[in-house]
Amino acid sequence: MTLATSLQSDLGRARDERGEVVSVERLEGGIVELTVRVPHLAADARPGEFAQLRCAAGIVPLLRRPMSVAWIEDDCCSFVFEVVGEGTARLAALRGGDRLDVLGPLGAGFTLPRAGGTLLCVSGGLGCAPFPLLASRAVAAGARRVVVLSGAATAARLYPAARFARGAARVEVREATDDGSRGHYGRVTEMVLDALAEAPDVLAACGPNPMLATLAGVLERAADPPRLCEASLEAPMGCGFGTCLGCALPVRADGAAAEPAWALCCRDGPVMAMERVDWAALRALPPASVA
Amino acid sequence: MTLATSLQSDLGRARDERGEVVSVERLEGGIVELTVRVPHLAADARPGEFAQLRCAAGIVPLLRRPMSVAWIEDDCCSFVFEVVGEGTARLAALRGGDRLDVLGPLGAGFTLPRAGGTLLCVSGGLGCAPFPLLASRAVAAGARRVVVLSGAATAARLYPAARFARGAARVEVREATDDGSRGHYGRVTEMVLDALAEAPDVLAACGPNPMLATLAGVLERAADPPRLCEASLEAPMGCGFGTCLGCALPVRADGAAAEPAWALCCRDGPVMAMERVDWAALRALPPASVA
Amino acid sequence: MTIEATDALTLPAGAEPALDLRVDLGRALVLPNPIGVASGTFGYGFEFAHLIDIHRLGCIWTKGTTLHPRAGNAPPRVAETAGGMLNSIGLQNPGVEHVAASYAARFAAWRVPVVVNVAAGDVAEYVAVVRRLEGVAGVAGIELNISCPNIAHGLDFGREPAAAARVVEAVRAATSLSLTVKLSPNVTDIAAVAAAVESAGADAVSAVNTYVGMKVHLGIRGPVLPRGTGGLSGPAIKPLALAAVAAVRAAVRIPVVGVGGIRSAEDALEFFVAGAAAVQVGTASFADPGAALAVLDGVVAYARREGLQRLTELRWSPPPAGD
Amino acid sequence: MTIEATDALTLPAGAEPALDLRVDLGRALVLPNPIGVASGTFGYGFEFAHLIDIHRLGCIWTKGTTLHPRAGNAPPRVAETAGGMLNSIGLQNPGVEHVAASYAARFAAWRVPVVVNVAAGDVAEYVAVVRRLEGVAGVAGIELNISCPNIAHGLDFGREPAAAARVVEAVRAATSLSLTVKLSPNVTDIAAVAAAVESAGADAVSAVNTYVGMKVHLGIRGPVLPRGTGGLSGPAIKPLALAAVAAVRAAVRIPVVGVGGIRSAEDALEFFVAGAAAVQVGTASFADPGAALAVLDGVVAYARREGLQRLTELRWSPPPAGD
Ligand SMILES: Cc1cc2nc3c(=O)[nH]c(=O)nc-3n(C[C@H](O)[C@H](O)[C@H](O)COP(=O)(O)OP(=O)(O)OC[C@H]3O[C@@H](n4cnc5c(N)ncnc54)[C@H](O)[C@@H]3O)c2cc1C
Ligand SMILES: Cc1cc2nc3c(=O)[nH]c(=O)nc-3n(C[C@H](O)[C@H](O)[C@H](O)COP(=O)(O)OP(=O)(O)OC[C@H]3O[C@@H](n4cnc5c(N)ncnc54)[C@H](O)[C@@H]3O)c2cc1C
Ligand SMILES: Cc1cc2nc3c(=O)[nH]c(=O)nc-3n(C[C@H](O)[C@H](O)[C@H](O)COP(=O)(O)O)c2cc1C
Ligand SMILES: Cc1cc2nc3c(=O)[nH]c(=O)nc-3n(C[C@H](O)[C@H](O)[C@H](O)COP(=O)(O)O)c2cc1C
Ligand code: FES
Ligand code: FES
Repeated sequence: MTLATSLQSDLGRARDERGEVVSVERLEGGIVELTVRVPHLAADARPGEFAQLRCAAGIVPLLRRPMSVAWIEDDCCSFVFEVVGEGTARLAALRGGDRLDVLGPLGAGFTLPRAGGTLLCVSGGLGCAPFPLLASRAVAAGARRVVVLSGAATAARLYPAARFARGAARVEVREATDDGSRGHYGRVTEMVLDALAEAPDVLAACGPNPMLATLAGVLERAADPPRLCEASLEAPMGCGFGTCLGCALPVRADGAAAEPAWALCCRDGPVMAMERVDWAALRALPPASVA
Repeated sequence: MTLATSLQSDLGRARDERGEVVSVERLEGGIVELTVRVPHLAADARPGEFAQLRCAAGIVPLLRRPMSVAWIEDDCCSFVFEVVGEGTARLAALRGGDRLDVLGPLGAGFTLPRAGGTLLCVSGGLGCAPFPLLASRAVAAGARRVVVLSGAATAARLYPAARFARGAARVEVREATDDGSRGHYGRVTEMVLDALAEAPDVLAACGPNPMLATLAGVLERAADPPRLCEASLEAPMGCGFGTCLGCALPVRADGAAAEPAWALCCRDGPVMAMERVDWAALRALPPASVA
Repeated sequence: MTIEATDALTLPAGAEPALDLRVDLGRALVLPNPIGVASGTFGYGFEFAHLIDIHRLGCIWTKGTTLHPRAGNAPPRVAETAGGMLNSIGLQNPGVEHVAASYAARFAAWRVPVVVNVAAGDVAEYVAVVRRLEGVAGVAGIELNISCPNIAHGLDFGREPAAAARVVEAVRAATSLSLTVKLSPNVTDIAAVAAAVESAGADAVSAVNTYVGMKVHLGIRGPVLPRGTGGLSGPAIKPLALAAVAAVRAAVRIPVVGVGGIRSAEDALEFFVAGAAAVQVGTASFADPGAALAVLDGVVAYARREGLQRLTELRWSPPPAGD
Repeated sequence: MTIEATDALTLPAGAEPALDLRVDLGRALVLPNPIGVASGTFGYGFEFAHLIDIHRLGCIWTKGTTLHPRAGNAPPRVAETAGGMLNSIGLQNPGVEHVAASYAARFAAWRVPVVVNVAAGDVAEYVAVVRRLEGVAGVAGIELNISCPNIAHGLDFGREPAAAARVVEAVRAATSLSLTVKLSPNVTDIAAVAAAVESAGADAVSAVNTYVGMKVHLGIRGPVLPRGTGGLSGPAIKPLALAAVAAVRAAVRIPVVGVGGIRSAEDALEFFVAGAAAVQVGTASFADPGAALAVLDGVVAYARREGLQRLTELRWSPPPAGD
């Protein structure tokens, strides 16, 4: 049995900040980009880390909602999401000047490629969220090339390619849609093998857990996978900072332990080495595992 | 024992209407006047009747909030209130164009004076709400004179005198404040005896239950009280239309019954003949009886 | 009393197998559809008859009715809480004589079954009320309230399986009508009470009545409700009611009527998953008089979309117990 | 362990009589103030130590701690409901050995008392855990969790007065520390359980643990939580917890620690009115890590405004029972 409880949380950097909403942009396909003035988070957040957003002062919703930091500019952070329930509906209804409590940065983020290295990002749906920041930081850290594979159900729901790069050079976006309305006709994971042929040093993935599980299968079958493959995972969260123990995800047990092993998405993740995740167990979880 | 349960409710006129907010006016002293396009209610409501306003689609607040119909103009009704809790806060936050579910008209309203008669209105605080409509309808029905005694804690919280008359002739407003900042220095009920000297035919009162109980005492001691004295009472409401039996108010038992007798505020009231109310029992209720 | 499913709810012949919404509550009481309204939240139907089309409802469960008229408790009687409300009405009602002699004839003219909810302080009183309702046209069945928290001794029968069985046996012997027993959730083991009343002859159980709760008023440094506590209803209790329905469902074979916090079709469908055969919409009707009809429409639309023939297909089968 | 009220909470000499916030939980455990944090919602304090000034808290009640480490239940483990949340953590914890050998030394360095919440499957295990904590510096007291709904047999002891008394007697004999027993609200008569554990030697009781609840997922036509049910906490249960505290208060003389849905100073004050001697802030800390401190500040401000010397002055005395 592996116990996720440890004392090594990096909460030293987290702070609960009262932010000020700067803008709420509505993109095509229902995607929303919310920009908030949060100097502390803007100064401290790294790609793949997330924040807990308090969608309402009242009791609906009761808990905060986790959102990846999608972009940082000056003292503002942006979050990218779509309305799927009460919490995201409230976030989308915010207006410039409104206050928003933002707790972060939280969790473990992505590893940047070495200078001169290459990064392959695999994005499914709203899994796009962490990649603008990751791409720009990777380029800033000297990455030779960043390729983003971006998939969605249909063209309208693709995150706009230009928003991945946001002006950074050396960022290339390749698209896929389930209905073939733009780019590759099929799942984004089907484009991975080709991209691996370009021998990226680091692979970073984000999307629904089932998509990530599929990706893990592709990587297992790949002849020469990247030396580092990381994925940002999701779990329903009570607190977001390692206390409620609510966000368990199945990980491979050390050794031959018969008991299940769990990691905490909010502390050991959300970004985890893909080899650490027990993908079979993750697949077996009900879809409700993210409700 | 008197049972309030009867089949004689006048719900035939009530309808649940999806209104459209026309304006939300903020007066001095925190008073809010909310105007909603509700053709059915505007056509049917009589002075002293109320409507149940659905302050939110969600669960906070869970129940509707009762508001007297304060004014009718064309197909719009106005409500006058101040923010005392979640429900009124939500109503005050509405904006022109918002939708608002309005169920009404509900309850029993005020009796109009005969043509040529005179009406004395006694208003305490937000008890002003039903009087603009009552005054105008009384004048329209041929009342010779309408006197409004209007009291509040301090000048800023007095309902503006001009809003009682709204242009109608023959409406006179006399004010009182607890702190003497305007008009009579003291309670509005202290002005009643003088006004009774003018021999009004009908007295109509609205205000906090304790103020009404005080008024009842004044009237008992009066030499020659008006032939008809009515008051609009308050009780916390579950439904507003006579079903939940939640809005009981103590009334005088018929005969010598030892058991308590209750009337339903939403059906037998909110406007009741003052002689029917058991004022001693009403006074004995905790202030929480309106929470 | 049998009421056929209305045409609107049956697919044209030749199309897919029709959706059958009927719910058999025993002794010839068949509800035309599974969406009804909860006792105490719909009176005897007369007020709502002005506001909505009551004939589309699956059932009206009336206000708790006692042997003698009751004036009810001192106010305040209701208080709002987070996502819920407390009530302490104290069973204000005109008494069974008035219901049988005057109201029932009006029920008989309606196309919706009316089940009279019956409350009492002791076994003899329960029996007397039920006897008076026997053979009265317009009374489609009995719901035995052994669980009202707002009168003295109101909870006693519902709190203990043996006591519950005793009253149900006596009532069973006194009525030929369909008999549903309304369970109290304020117990250690609601499934045990359900099993006991099933053995005692109940045709169905309904779960749940309200939860004992308190609201405190800081100004008076005491409870808002004069009796201290009241019964909590509304969305706040929905998760508790769902757990209770699932537990009861696993313990009995008779139909379970689910109630607690339902305000949308989705809520109702969740109760069907948990094992309910029918549901009652309660507190939600106060804020939205049309709530039960909206629930019905939503449930039918869902069932059509999913190609269901009976709503029981939604039912979840719990895996065998274990750690 | 005695901790003095901080200066900030005491009026200057010569002013009105000082406000005394201390709460005596027996056996020399005196909380500096009555606002603490609930078991399972604050871990062992280490995460929150980064986020807030934990030294201002009245008490930290730790996560439920068992004899052996536990990995916890399969996910999902949490689900939101109307004004509440369900959890089914399954007592994930590192085991008492790790707590005693490693965490306790860190507790000892804090200026806030840390009471270890203890859970077990049988009496021997309870005794073994408590024994291991005896005499360990940094452990200020024991809170006995006889009411966890999320493990097999987790509720058994809390559901029956005699069973509860049995485990408390055994634990009492094994510890000299202040012993608080955390009561389950999922019972017919919580006051009877409270009275039984008082007789068995408890120094205090805390009420309440979570309510058994279920959330249904329509997509999978089954419960969201793999075990079917979980424990409901949050504002939705506040009225139920207040009623439970008032009932327990009337049945015992030992202090009652109130818990359930507290998110504001007003909520906490309501529990003092209902009879609590201290309170725990639980779920609210998830959405607002500073919730407990804000509650403390608000309670102190209120007490000052009202000229209280002790919060027990707020306590409501129920009138003698009757109809
Ligand atoms: C670490 C982390 C980072 C995240 N970053 C982002 C992001 O940058 N952009 C973004 O759009 N979303 C992100 N999510 C998911 C996001 O938190 C959920 O979509 C959000 O909590 C839903 O809240 P709601 O109240 O709107 O919906 P709810 O009412 O809570 O749920 C509505 C439906 O949404 C789905 N849902 C609920 N929670 C989740 C979840 N955690 N993941 C996926 N689906 C869910 C369920 O199917 C549910 O039925 C992140 C999640 C985690 C754990
Ligand atoms: C028939 C009727 C007609 C009414 N008409 C008007 C009107 O025209 N204008 C107006 O301002 N108010 C009116 N009221 C009172 C109004 O309904 C309440 O102020 C409102 O329900 C408070 O809702 P809330 O959610 O804002 O406050 P809540 O959160 O419910 O309560 C906040 C505080 O307000 C007080 N309060 C709550 N309910 C009432 C109540 N029914 N009466 C008095 N105080 C209360 C309590 O002290 C409580 O602590 C009327 C009440 C009734 C019964
Ligand atoms: C105001 C009110 C009065 C009630 N009266 C009764 C009653 O007389 N008999 C009864 O069995 N249940 C009564 N109930 C309980 C409801 O029938 C129902 O079981 C409970 O409210 C839970 O459902 P809900 O959350 O949908 O309201 C009453 C509930 C309310 C809110
Ligand atoms: C995620 C979570 C974990 C909990 N774990 C424990 C526990 O280990 N031991 C315990 O006695 N209570 C536990 N509880 C119950 C709380 O201590 C508290 O009794 C309950 O949540 C009600 O308070 P609240 O509404 O303020 O959260 C837990 C509650 C939650 C939400
Ligand atoms: S969300 Fe609470 S521990 Fe991860
Ligand atoms: S408010 Fe429901 S009966 Fe009057």
